[in-house]
Amino acid sequence: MYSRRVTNSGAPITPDPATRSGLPAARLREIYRLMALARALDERAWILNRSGRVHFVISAQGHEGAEAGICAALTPGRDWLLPYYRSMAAVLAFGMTPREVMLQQFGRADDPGSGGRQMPAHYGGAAYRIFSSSSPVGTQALHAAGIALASKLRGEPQVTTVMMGEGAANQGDVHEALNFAGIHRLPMVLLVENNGYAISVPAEKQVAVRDVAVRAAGYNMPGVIVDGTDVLGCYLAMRDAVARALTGDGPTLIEAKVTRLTGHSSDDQQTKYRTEEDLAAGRGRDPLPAFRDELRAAGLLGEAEEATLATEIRGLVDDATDFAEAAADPDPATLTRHVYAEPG
Amino acid sequence: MYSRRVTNSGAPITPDPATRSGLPAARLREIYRLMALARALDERAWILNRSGRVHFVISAQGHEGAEAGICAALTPGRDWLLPYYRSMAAVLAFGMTPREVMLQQFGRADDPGSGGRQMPAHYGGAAYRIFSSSSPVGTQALHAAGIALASKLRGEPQVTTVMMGEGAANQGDVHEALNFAGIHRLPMVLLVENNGYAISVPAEKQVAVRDVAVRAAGYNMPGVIVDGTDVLGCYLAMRDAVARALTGDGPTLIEAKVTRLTGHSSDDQQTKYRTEEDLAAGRGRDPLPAFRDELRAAGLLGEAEEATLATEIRGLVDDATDFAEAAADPDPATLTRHVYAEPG
Amino acid sequence: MAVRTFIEAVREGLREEMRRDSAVIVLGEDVGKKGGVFFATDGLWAEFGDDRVIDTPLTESMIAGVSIGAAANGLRPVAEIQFADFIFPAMNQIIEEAARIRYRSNGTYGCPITIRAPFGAGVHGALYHSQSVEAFFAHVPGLKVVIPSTPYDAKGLLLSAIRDPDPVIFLEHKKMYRSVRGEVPDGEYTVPLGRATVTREGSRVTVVAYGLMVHYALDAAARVAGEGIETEVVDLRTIRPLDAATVLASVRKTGKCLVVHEDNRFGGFGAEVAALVAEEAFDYLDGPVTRLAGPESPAAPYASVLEDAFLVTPEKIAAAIRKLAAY
Amino acid sequence: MAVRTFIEAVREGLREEMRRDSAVIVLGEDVGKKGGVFFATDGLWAEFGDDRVIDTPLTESMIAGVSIGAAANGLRPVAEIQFADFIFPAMNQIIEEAARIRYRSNGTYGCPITIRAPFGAGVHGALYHSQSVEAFFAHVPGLKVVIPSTPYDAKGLLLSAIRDPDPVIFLEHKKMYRSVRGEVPDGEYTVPLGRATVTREGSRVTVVAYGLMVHYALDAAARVAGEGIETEVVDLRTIRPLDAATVLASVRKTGKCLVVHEDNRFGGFGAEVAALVAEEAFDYLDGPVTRLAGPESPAAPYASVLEDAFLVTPEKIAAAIRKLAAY
Ligand SMILES: Cc1ncc(C[n+]2csc(CCOP(=O)(O)OP(=O)(O)O)c2C)c(N)n1
Ligand SMILES: Cc1ncc(C[n+]2csc(CCOP(=O)(O)OP(=O)(O)O)c2C)c(N)n1
Ligand SMILES: [Mg+2]
Ligand SMILES: [Mg+2]
Repeated sequence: MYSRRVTNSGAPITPDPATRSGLPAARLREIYRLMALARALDERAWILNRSGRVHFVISAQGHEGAEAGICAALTPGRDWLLPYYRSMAAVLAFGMTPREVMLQQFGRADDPGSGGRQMPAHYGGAAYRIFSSSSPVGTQALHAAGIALASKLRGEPQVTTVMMGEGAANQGDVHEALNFAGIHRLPMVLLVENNGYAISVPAEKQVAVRDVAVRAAGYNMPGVIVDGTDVLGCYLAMRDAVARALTGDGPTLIEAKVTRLTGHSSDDQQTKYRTEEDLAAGRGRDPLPAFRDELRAAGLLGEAEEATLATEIRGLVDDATDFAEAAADPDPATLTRHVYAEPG
Repeated sequence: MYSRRVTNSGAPITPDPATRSGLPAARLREIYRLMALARALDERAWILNRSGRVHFVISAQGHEGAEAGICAALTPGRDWLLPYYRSMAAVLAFGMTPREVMLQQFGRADDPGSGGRQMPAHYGGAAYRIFSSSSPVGTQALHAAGIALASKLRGEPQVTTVMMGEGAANQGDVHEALNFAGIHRLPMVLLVENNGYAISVPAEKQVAVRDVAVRAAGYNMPGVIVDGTDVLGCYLAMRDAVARALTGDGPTLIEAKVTRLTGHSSDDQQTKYRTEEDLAAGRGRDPLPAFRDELRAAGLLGEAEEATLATEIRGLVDDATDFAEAAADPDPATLTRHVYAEPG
Repeated sequence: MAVRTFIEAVREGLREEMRRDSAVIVLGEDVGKKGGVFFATDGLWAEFGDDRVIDTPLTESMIAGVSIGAAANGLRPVAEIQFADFIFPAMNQIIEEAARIRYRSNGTYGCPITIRAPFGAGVHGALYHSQSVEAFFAHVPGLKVVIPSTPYDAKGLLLSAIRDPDPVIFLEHKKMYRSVRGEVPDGEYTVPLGRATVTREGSRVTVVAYGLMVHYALDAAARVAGEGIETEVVDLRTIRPLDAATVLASVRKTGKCLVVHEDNRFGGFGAEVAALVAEEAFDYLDGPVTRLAGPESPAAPYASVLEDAFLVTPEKIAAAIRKLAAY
Repeated sequence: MAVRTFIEAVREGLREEMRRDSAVIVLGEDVGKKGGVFFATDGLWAEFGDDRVIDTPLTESMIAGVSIGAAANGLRPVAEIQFADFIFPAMNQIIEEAARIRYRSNGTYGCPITIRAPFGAGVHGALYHSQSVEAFFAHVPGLKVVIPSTPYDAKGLLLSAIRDPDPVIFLEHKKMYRSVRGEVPDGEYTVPLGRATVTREGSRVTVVAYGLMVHYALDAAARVAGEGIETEVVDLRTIRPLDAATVLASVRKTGKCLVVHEDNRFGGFGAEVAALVAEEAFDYLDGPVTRLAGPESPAAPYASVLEDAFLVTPEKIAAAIRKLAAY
């Protein structure tokens, strides 16, 4: 319902993006910029890893479209975000800077989420209402429900969005969170980014159904399936979900069909368990060129703008990298600080 | 689909029970006998509790119809049962004797499930393929999936049935079990006995949906709703589920709408949280008289038979009570035995 | 000052703190209309309503996880786990999440939640309504673990726990709920977390205990007093952080230490106390640090004869004191 | 006899046992085609297929719970928890179910499952890929907890664990996977559960350790040997049941005991060893039973400087030995 209609030839026949989304051209370009920036930071992280300058990368490549579209319907500052390790685009949308992203990637003292204590891509930022994320998957669904419960009890108009993969969605905690959210009609959205794999395990071996979204009916909430390469489709689905949340109509489960363009992480060789056809099909579902072409076709993105944007982003990524690489490590003397609240 | 069609007056207009179920009259009377026996044992347990002879009772009254109907489609000796504390009718159907039920109620050394180590109604019986049950609710769903997995891997025609309340069904373990069972098409049936309460918490505060059965769609299995006062409707639903299980078509979730005729347990006063109307409505949904009337109406149960049956059951309950009350307590010297396997 | 049962003190503490601070909510199974299976929350739902007294689904991980999120967004949740035996589904949320949020966020997020749970044997609860779970939580940096032994401490420590900026596991021995009474001041007062107290002074043997075992230790101390054995009883009250100074001061005085708990001995909390004393008071010890604990079986069986055999009793404690005193 | 890495020994043990006993299955996340994130199960899926090497959903409670059921119906499941840090969602199934099934059924049902999990820090795994979890399980009656330190023991103990009629938690320190090599006989042999071994004989100080810390203790012992301190190193190998006799015999000989582990100290497994020694070898002690353990922070932080500060090292162990020897 939210997805781009296509001709038999596969070419989109939707109205132009601005009309379809009701978003001004500048905003659409911002969304594209966010995706391109996330991609560029992610690609740089891999280079840093392969050249031995960072220990670990877990990548957002292929997931940026869904997250950028979803976040375009949210209000940073007002709303809460519970990201996961592929939420690079989302945390940028919520205000995290490229420098902060790189500080986290390098594990420096000024990493806003953990001060260098957590692995890369374990985002958090109190200044942005991005809750601290951990590694055990799925737990954040319950935190989101708790945050949304507090919003509801205080009558505060506030939407809480929690993100995870389709594998994580099978954890008992997610079932319990959706049940609680459904009962209390909480202002919350669960975004399941279904890339078809949990590391090496294909969806058919870890999810009993093709579409995680069908589970929403078991919790008395709408379950919406969107195409993660259709950025504005994701936006429109989220716009409705946000409206429901703010008007007391309760939670929504949105499943975005995305692709994982890289191995699970820098420690994983996906060629060991994925066929070349499968990988090629994945590459064909890259949201970045898809959205770029959409804007181009609508004359919203010209060669000049693309060139300027590319230069700007290169500059931002270089700056963030140099800044973070030169930044100070945590002080070993702080090893046992903040286990408990500190006096004063 | 399985339920008795009713006229506007509410009177059933189904064919006679034998025709409807395809079960011979003798078998139908057996099912009734099982329900009546379970009820009588349960009522006796309350008397023993109120007279201070047993510490605790957790009652099956109101749940017997669903369990008797379900178990009528199973093959004790071949199939596995994972009961819960309201599964008195089910464990009797699987072969447990009234004496054994009472030994468990009194916590005697010869209690087949735990040798007096577990609370009443924590059933188990290796001789009957009744797996050992614990108190933490919902955990048994995963054990059932594991048992069914072993049956499947060995190619053994064997159905595993696991029972629990609607409250327990919200536990993460149940979600994980259904997901695994759905993926592997396991020969397993989950019976959710929905009595509308988890102790004092009404279903609307603990289950986001009216019908737990709708969740089955999220695990790629049929979800069937049956009326727990319609014993044969339960039987017919289970007959189909067993057929699916044995032909490799995978698991089924059956939700039986039942009523809890007593407080949650002998420690609970349900009048504190249930209205008189609610309680009266519950009493109106007692499966025992409903099935009795069905058999009477079809001429399958005459006054003479009822009288004989009543006498037989009273005798069995008296015998079981006297036997169990006189039976030996566990030997305190065995306190730390069977923590680990014992040599030999 | 009114005399109250242990459970009344808990209830009073909850009610007063909810009146004082509108951010405090109570959530758990049957905590609403029913008032909890032990009635710890009786009357709260009537006074504070559905929003602040939440009957949850039968899902412990949800109870802990939702509390964590609600605390991150400004509330002060007090969760009830109906029986400590049922806290295990919430282990991941408590240990991996609640306990680590402050550390992993480098102090930028906290987790001010209190999780109450009745524990312990002696009420025919059998294997799954009798367990002691303190050792699992006492080991975890980031958690605080409180186990009061008197109505006065129960209320005062509960208020401190609710106001504490970090997650507190608050364990109540269910056998004390109605059997233990004591004076409880009306109105607001707190007992600080992390402070043990010497409940009885003595010179020959130190007995370290918490919760119900403190009462049994006092009973045992009275029994052996007649025999001229002066026993000092230390009530830990909080087991994490442990008040090492009070324990060590006592043992340095008596030279003998007996640690008592109902939980099984191997890897139980008594091991930490014994190891601490053995290392820090080595030069003062006139006898081996001794542990008296429940048997190595999973909680108390149902049959009364088995449960009786399982329980740590004043008699057993007295015998252990005599043995140690005679060393 | 071939020289193998630790992980190769684990893999070989699994393969040989699966060939020997068709009831043995392996299940866990990514154990199939990928062969596990550390390749412990590499090649098993190709040899034994989908039925016996099962890639599970990302659900640890399911992994443990399904193993319990499968074992009840005749299989011998060997479950892999991808990282020990992720075992907490399975706590309820492991502690409340697996550990208690035999006891609660009065011996009529058993639970012959093995749960393997890589644990420990030192590989930049940060807070959630570095944890030590042994203390939680060592406390639980009904469980056995095995922590090998050599490839030889890894294979021999794994075979014993799989064949054991009770649930075994089998913990592998991930830093040893490729860094530790040793001779491993081809074919079938077992190392009995519950037996410690004296890895180095000495007269002045006993160091009790397990897993990676055994190697660090031996390194430290070599360092102080030059200074005339003869250190005895006891490798526990199984921490529940604990081989108290071997530990006590060593301490009664040396009179000094240092317990080492990477897990944080408070309520850690070292407390049990220290408490045991302090009580059972009291008359033989010439110095305080000492514990050297990880700091009271939730596992190892990511930044190398912090991780390095966190780790227990041979240097730290040597320093502790010197201090104790000098006592
Ligand atoms: C509780 C838990 N178990 C295992 C892991 C290890 N692990 C990290 S990511 C991952 C796969 C996640 O797959 P999915 O949820 O689909 O997200 P994706 O990586 O595909 O975006 C696994 C198994 C973990 N982090 N947490
Ligand atoms: C994990 C766990 N939490 C709490 C309890 C305490 N408890 C026992 S029965 C029960 C309610 C169960 O309700 P439901 O599942 O609907 O079954 P019913 O009793 O209604 O048949 C609760 C909360 C428990 N046994 N296990
Ligand atoms: Mg995925
Ligand atoms: Mg119910």
